[in-house]
Amino acid sequence: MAGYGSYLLKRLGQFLLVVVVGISLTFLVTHLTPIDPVEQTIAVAAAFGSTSPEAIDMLRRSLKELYGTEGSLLEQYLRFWARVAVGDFGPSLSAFPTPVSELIGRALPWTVGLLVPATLISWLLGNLLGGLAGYWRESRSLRFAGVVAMGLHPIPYYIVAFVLLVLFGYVWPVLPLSGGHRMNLEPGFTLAFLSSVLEHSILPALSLILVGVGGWFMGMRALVSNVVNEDYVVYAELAGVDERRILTAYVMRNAIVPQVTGLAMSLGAIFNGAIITEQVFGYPGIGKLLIDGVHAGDYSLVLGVATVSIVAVATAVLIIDLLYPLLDPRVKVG
Amino acid sequence: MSPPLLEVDAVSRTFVQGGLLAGRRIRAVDGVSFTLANDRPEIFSVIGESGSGKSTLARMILALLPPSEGVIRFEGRPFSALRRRRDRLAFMARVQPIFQNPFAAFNPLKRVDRYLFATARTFTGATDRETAARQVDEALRRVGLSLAEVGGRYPHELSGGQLQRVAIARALIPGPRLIVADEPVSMVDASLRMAIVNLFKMLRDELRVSIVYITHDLATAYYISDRVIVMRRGRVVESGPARTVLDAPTHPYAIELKKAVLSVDAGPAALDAALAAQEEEPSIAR
Amino acid sequence: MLAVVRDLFRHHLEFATGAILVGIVVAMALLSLVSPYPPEVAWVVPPDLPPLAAYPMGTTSRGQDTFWQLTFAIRNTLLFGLAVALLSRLIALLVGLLAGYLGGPVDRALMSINDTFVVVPLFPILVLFYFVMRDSMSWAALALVMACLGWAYDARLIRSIAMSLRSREFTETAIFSGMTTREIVTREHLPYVLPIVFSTTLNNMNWSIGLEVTLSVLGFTSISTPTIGVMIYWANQHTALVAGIWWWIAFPVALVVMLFIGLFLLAVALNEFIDPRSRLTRMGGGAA
Amino acid sequence: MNAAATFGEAPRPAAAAPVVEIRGLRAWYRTRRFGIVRDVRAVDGVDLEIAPGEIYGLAGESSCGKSTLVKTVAGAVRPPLEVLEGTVRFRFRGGPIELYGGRPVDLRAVRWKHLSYVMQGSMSVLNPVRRVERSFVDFAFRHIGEPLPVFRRIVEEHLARLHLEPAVLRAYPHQLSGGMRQRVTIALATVCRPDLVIADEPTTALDVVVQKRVLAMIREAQRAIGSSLLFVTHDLTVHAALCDRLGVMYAGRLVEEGPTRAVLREPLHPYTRHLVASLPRIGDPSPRDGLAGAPPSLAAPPPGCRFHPRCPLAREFCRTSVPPLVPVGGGRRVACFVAAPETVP
Repeated sequence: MAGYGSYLLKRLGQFLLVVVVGISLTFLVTHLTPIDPVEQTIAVAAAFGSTSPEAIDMLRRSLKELYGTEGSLLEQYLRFWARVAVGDFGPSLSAFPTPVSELIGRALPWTVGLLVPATLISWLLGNLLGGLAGYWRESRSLRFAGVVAMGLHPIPYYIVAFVLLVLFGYVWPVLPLSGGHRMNLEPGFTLAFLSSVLEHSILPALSLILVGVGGWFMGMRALVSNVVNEDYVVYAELAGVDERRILTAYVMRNAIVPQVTGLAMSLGAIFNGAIITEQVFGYPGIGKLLIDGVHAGDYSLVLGVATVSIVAVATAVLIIDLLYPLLDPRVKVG
Repeated sequence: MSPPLLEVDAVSRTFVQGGLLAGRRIRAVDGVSFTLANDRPEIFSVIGESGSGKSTLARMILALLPPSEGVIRFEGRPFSALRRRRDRLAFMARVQPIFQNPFAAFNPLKRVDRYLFATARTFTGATDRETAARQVDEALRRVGLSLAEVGGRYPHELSGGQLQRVAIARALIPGPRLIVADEPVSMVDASLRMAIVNLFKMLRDELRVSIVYITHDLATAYYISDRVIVMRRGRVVESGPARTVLDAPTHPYAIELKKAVLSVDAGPAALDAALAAQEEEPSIAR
Repeated sequence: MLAVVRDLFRHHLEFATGAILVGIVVAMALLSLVSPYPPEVAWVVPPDLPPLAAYPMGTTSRGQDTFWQLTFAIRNTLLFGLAVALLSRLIALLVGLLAGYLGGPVDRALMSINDTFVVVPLFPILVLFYFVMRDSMSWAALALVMACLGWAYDARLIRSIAMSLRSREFTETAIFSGMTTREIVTREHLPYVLPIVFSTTLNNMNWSIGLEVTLSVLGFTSISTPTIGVMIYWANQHTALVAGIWWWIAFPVALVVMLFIGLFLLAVALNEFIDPRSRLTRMGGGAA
Repeated sequence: MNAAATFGEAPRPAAAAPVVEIRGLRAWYRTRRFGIVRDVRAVDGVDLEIAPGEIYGLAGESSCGKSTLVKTVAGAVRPPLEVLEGTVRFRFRGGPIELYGGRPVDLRAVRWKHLSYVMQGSMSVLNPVRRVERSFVDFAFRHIGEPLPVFRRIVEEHLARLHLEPAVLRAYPHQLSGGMRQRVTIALATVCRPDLVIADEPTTALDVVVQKRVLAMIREAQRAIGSSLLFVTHDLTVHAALCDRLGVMYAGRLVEEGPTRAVLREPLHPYTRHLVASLPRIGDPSPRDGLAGAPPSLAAPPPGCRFHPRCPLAREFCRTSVPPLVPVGGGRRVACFVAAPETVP
């Protein structure tokens, strides 16, 4: 099993690199700008005027410590990491004094609940349709599905979400347009609450799926149209193996392998889509939290969400990478 | 006594296979030595099967790949001295390669005479197009072609045999002293093969060019070589004059290799003894 | 060259549709040069008029002619997309060629950094960048940051081509023909690298314009200069939809969607057409 | 196949009716791409028969059409390849079948039970992401008609015949060496004891030592199950060692055919004569020379006898008319006006 060990090590190394580089980027962005982030934030907070003076002082002290400009850049960087490593981003300005980590803790499950199923559905649907379209090149319906998927794919998430909002808002108002669940429901694992959550997540999920499917469709169709000419597929056809068996066990099974890496590689982009989709539908995930944080000038919240986003995506990528050997024995068994 | 044309002195090459951490060190070439004389051009064959290291050795002699251990000297000058472009050009003016697959050795999107004229411009100092064209045409005639026939053509418009002749012509333009041919005829049809093999004989006899001939085909090696070495897993297992080594090999591997060569004159009996030989099968990698 | 374009139009449906769509968008962008109204000025026409003869695309609540405003918006969006795409090509080419040609530890180091940039979600970082820059956020700064973050995916494509070229035997024939490294890279290898650079440029424009629209709609860019995203932002600010002034949003959305699909189809078609293998078959060099 | 038959000498139909008959076969590659139309006349009128239990060798150099002929016999005809004329008739134990004769034939029932195939790129014919035993189950289980444990035993017995241990079944293809993967493919192609096995350059990529062992195993497996074998390679030395009868193809047509030893000892057609003469032999340094010119393009083949531009014996009529493939006694056929003067127009 030596192969798997070294593979595991490499993927862990990559995970750590993503987290370190990602978070360093956020540190860099905040510190390379001409304006002193702390004063700038205080100015914005004062502009909103919604917080008491001692809240401002507490925030200044916390911000000074978190991203204070004293000491060398390295000292600031290390202090920054000390706080970030334990997820302590200080108190949130807009929801003072609740700490940022608590706000994120409440919002993250919503984003994960929306993103994971939506991504899986669009990945599976896209690969299935793309695989079929690649294998049966002549079929009209699959070709039509392809045109639709390809048509939707280049359009950014915001516009598809916006069009859905208009469609279900004005033309066919059957679905809730915003929020995570009906207001008067007590959050808990009751049927009513869960069904309401489901109902509210349909439109954002649909928006993510519509854009995502096209990419997987085209990727899989191209992969399948290559795999179909591979020796082991031609050989199976020459052996009169049942066509459905060839499609699944030989063609799709081999073509799907690079799509797993593809999924890991595109999670960052899908996450971007989720943020904006949450905003359009008012879905209470960390995406909406991020954008509300910006509007409220809540510096530590924005920084906290940016950092958590990076760690969350990196973790998801690591999980997918660890599942990859299950599909491709050439990695696991060395 | 002038220094030998080529000295390969206890040369080895190791590769690290696999990732950064679990890398396995593989000795592709292990302590190979031989010398080509300066005054007497000869065809020196390196015989071996896949994985024997013969191609790695060829790339080291062409200074495309530095040896991990040992020294290679061309006309007395070690390869380590080939730093500056001027030195490398001087080396390339006297040592030229012929590759196995002619279609891979030419850029499919460019006309074949691009390389011919570039070689002429660089190595014979032909300034204007006419002198370059004359030199190119002269080299092509030596291999049975002409600039009129080949000029302006794309690689896919020529057959494997024709393209390999163009490759040889290109190598002849600088007037080299040594040609390193890595399995030059294995991709060429059997019926055309002999024409090109005879070409190598002509290079040795008329143009006094020495040739390092890399092959897995014992019959062709027997036909054209003066001296041979037989390689197995990076090591030289047998060496000496071609006729003596190939007529009566002494090393067990060389013997088995010769026995395995099928002949068009033999009959079905040739296969009878094949299964008796000791099974040398690598176990399944766990 | 004309024959190639004619050939492309005749045989390639995607190219034709893509070219027409992008053509319309570029035409609109060029019209901005002859616009009777300067872009930033408001209240030059009666507001909230639905599309009719005088104003084919109606007028906005800020008293601007939607049509002429749109010409400026699409021009700026196109220029922004092009700027980011070209800037990121430089980095993608540098990283891709270096990693591909040098290989070994350099390649491994560059590629692990590269994969990081592919995986890291860029939107939150851009939002953070806006948050910190606020009103001193300029389009140039945004373009620079996006270019520095958006090269990774294409660098890997370029690297794989460079790597295969380095090990191809005709590279060694070129070396032994006395060609300099510069000559080999520009004359022998470029025809293989160009298709990827070209099609990734188009795809990168789609990516950068998509991000610009998304950021601007949220107000996270300098909303004084009109771009497609900014136009939609102002429409939202004036709750155009609720007020029934649908045309203020419909036309920018429609036009930018045309641009996305057009660029995408062009990239797909060009990639297939310039790809050396298909060029070879057209030269009659297909396998016998 | 009755379960009782052990793996001794297999029961074969007594009559020597040919297992496969090819009559006037013409198969071309017709391509239209970006407005360029190109016809490659890969197989241009071939007549051929293979007797039960016979190893028929098909020789010829690159672009002579032998791989295309194999594709048509194996029923693997897909655009741009089209069969214009001629038929391929099989006489299997399951009854006669005619391809390209008119009504389309569903070969599925015949594939692997009566007709199997060993491919050229046999290094990559096994599904890389599944264990080797999956391929045996997919390809042969439905034909053997035994419950799984019995089926596995039959397969293991058959693998032993090719000197492969049962553990091979649990391995993935990338874990096996080139030689082992080749023998697994041969075992796969012969486990159902088909009437005809087609082998397209199966040992070309192997080293000389491994190749000789694999050829010996192919012959041993063929003798044990008694199937006919159509063995295609450009290497005449392999034909000399393995094949009972030999057919030589040039530019899409059979130019000579007969018992292997006779054809190689006294070749009648000038092309065959040159092929044999041009092969270097260990121990015989006498000078040999290559053939002038280059193989003709099958997109625009030369008129009349397609070998005439390179033929030392070419006469005037060789340029204008096509020499028919006629029997010349001793089970031999040749297509040459000089070798068979009675055919001169």
